[in-house]
Amino acid sequence: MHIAEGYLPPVQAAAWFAVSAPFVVHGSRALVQQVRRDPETKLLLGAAGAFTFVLSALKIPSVTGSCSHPTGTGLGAVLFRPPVMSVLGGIVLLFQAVLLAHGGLSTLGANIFSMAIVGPWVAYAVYALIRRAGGGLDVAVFAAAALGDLATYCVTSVQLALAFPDPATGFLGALMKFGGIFALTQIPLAISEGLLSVLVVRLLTRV
Amino acid sequence: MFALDIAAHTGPWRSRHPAEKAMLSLGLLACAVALPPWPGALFSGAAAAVLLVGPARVSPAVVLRAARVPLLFVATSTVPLLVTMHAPARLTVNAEGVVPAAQTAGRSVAALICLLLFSATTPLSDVLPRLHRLGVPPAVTEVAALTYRMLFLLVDSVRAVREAQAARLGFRTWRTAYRSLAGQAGAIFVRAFSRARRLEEGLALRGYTGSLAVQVEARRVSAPFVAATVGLLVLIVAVSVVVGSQW
Amino acid sequence: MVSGPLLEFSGVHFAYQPDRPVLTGADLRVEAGQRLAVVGPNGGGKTTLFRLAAGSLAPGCGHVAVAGTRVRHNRAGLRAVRQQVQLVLQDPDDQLFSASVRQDVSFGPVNLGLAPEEIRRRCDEALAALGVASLAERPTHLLSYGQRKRVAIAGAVAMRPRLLILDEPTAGLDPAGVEALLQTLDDLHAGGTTVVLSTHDVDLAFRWANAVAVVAGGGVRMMPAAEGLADTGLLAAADLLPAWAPLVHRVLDRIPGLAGARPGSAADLAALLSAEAQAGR
Amino acid sequence: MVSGPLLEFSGVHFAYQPDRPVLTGADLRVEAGQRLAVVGPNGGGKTTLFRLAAGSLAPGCGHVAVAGTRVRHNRAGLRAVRQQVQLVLQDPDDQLFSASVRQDVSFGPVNLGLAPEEIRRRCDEALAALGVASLAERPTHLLSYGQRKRVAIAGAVAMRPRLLILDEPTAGLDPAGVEALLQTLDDLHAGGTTVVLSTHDVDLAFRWANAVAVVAGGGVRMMPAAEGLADTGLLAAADLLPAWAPLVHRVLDRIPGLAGARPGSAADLAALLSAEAQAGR
Repeated sequence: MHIAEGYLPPVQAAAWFAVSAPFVVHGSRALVQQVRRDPETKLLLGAAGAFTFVLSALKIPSVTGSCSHPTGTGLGAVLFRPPVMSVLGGIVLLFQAVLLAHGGLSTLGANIFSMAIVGPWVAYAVYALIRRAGGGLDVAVFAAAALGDLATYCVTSVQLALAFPDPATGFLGALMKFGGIFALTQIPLAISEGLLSVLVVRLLTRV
Repeated sequence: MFALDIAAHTGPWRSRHPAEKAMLSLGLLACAVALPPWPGALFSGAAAAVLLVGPARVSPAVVLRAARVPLLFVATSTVPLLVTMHAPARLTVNAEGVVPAAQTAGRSVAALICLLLFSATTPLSDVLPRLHRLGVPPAVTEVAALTYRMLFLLVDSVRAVREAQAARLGFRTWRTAYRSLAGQAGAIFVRAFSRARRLEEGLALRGYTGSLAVQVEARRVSAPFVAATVGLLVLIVAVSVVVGSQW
Repeated sequence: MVSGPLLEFSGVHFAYQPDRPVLTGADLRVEAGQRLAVVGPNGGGKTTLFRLAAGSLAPGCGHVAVAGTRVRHNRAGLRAVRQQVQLVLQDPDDQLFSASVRQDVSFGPVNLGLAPEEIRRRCDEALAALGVASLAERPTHLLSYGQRKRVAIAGAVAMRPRLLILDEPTAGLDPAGVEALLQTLDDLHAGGTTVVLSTHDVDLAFRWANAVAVVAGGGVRMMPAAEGLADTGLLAAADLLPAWAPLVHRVLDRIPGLAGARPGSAADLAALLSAEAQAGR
Repeated sequence: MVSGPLLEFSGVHFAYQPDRPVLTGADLRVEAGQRLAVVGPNGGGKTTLFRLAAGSLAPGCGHVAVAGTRVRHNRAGLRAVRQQVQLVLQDPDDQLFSASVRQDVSFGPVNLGLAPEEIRRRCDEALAALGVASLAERPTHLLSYGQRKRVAIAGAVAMRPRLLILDEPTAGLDPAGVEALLQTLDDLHAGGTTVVLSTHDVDLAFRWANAVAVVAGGGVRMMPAAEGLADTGLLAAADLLPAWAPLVHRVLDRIPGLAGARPGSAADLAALLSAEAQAGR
């Protein structure tokens, strides 16, 4: 779930832009350099962006009968690396806000931080660690995608808890409330996304 | 395909300069978020709603359908504001939370309508090639524009693949559904990159050497529209301050 | 066995967008054993008709019945339809999503929950029927367009449908590829499968089909192929060009010694003329 | 102006994989003002020939010359080629990269470094020539296949090429779309553009082209269209079916009153027969 338009108080919305900006600027610089070195990658990056958008729009069947969507950030980070994902993820989130009203422009900074920065970096770190420790590709991809997905929703919960602390127990109480809704319920979906990512990578490595 | 995109491309404001529409809708959005929710968000949201179904002639059905998912988020994430957590597993209803919860939900709904005013009147294909004037590197706007073009091709493909899988009973059980989903993701991955490769040749034939610069049709910014926008925004701010202070 | 037509449309209306209906009261009857060619202009509703027949779309009004049973758009109903009717889309890439040819063809049988030996048998049979058994272990994306088209059809054939519907199966194939594919469809037809295909090539329809359905202006008009494709006015009304063959037959009938000859293709006509020249010598 | 043919291949060899050559010594001469149809089986090398002509590929041996100048595969050389030769690929989505029709068509002229007014003029002209001026402000993804095809051609025409090459331009179009496109190509040709296209439809080639190139078995054989497409043996050797029209002409010549009639399409033949029936009454 993306934080909806206007849901965060203005100061916090602005603060999340400030937090995300360095990552996106760094990613943009990396992208500009990459494109300058090798102009062909421009089309490949466009394809990667479109792939990420469509991936995050696939319908995963969920326990409740309704459908849910993968974040796609874990798989994207493994395939395209986190700095590029911060830009591509930003573009995808902008498109989701404008084309589908999922997320929003005032909350774009916050959503970029959870889905295009923390998610990909966690996924990539998990993937790199497991691979370096000698873990198999399947295990690494599964853990990366599942934990990347989960990390994204933990960050969303933190963002909401910071914005709306509990009257009695403050930030921690609010974190448990929001975490209960957004992170805990996400566990089966995170596992789904992990499994799906493994199947996709298997398919791609065989091709 | 995307109802908001189609509305933006076919609506009566299609030929307006995107900066005008951005100024109006994002100005209202800023008012909705930054002014005190009562009465600032109410006024901004109401103004956006009137503009949306009035002069911009966007069908209410399109608006409501687009609003479903974000409203679901607003509904679920407002529940925690209505309860107090004293200790883990000890929750009580928080009567004092009703007003802030209503304010947050109200602000969000108002802002959502402002966003829809932008989305349903302003095609991204008009916005992206002009973003470099705001300091976005051309490489980034060009990648974004390619993403925009290709995602429609991929959405079409994934729908066709899904239909073909359904025809061969690909969603009969959980197991088969996962296999089918992975097939969709794999198919669009292969497609996305083969498209990119073929597009590169297609563009090379037309002289592509690294820049995707195109001629962006000149559009005049309408002075009356801008004046009316400024007037509306000033009015909303002024009325909000006056009414807000008297409340 | 169920009596009645294999596929029946009664007064089917359909619109993707409410203000732009594609079909407005379409009727269609496909009998078991038929070879039906569907012709009509682009955007006229041929693909929509097929997607309705395969259960991918639900009609707005009217109804679609398969083997005498009205199609219900729930899980069980669609499952029943899909075991009888298989639709092969125009672009083979929309139907190939597995790494290898064999895996792709096995997709349907695996979903049916069949035993491994039965899956293997059906795959082998389908691959052989389409003449692509030698490609079984190849990755799908390394195949030529014509090969991908055959593998996509094999995937549908492996479901053992009673009715096989192909959307523009000959598009993009060269003449030799078209002939080979028609031969394959003839074999499937001889094996008991009812075959429906759409095409822009009225001459192909004329020599292959025994019935023709003209889809245009929101409706469907069914006729015996020889009659419908010789009706220049009807075809013109549907924005189609006339077929050569029936016109040529009229011309031939005025030449003593050639009267009554019925060449279906230009190749047949060439053969006829050269045989005559040979004989005349 | 430069003398000599507009496009010339001399002994061109080309292979994507060393062990599977596609062209082995291909010769071709396209004169300014020609209407050349290229026919041949799939995988026979038609597209490869076109990509060599447009400079996308460099020949292994032999050489390609455009307007008397041998093509050099460096930046300046390719730039020179692309101002003279434009290739339109079969799938329009391989050439349309922008969501806006007008922006997409402007891409080539912008790359030529023209002044803004000149770019605008060329875009307007190209959009008008292809009959898609009314679509200029529409997004690419809301266009039909036929419309995208026209926009892709407009993008090439905006480069004002002397030689316009189209790979299977009529594939996927319905008969009415094919007729409209041929009319457009006639207009471009009348405006001074030399047009080359590939097709599987030998009857289309017969009535549209004045020269035909048969690409098969690694070589190219050029001939006047009327002669090449009436040569059943030559076509059969290249795995092609014969054309109806030349055979029908032979048949008509044996009927008093119809002898000498030269219908190019089945529609012409139908008109001829009905005019005769009218006259006979």
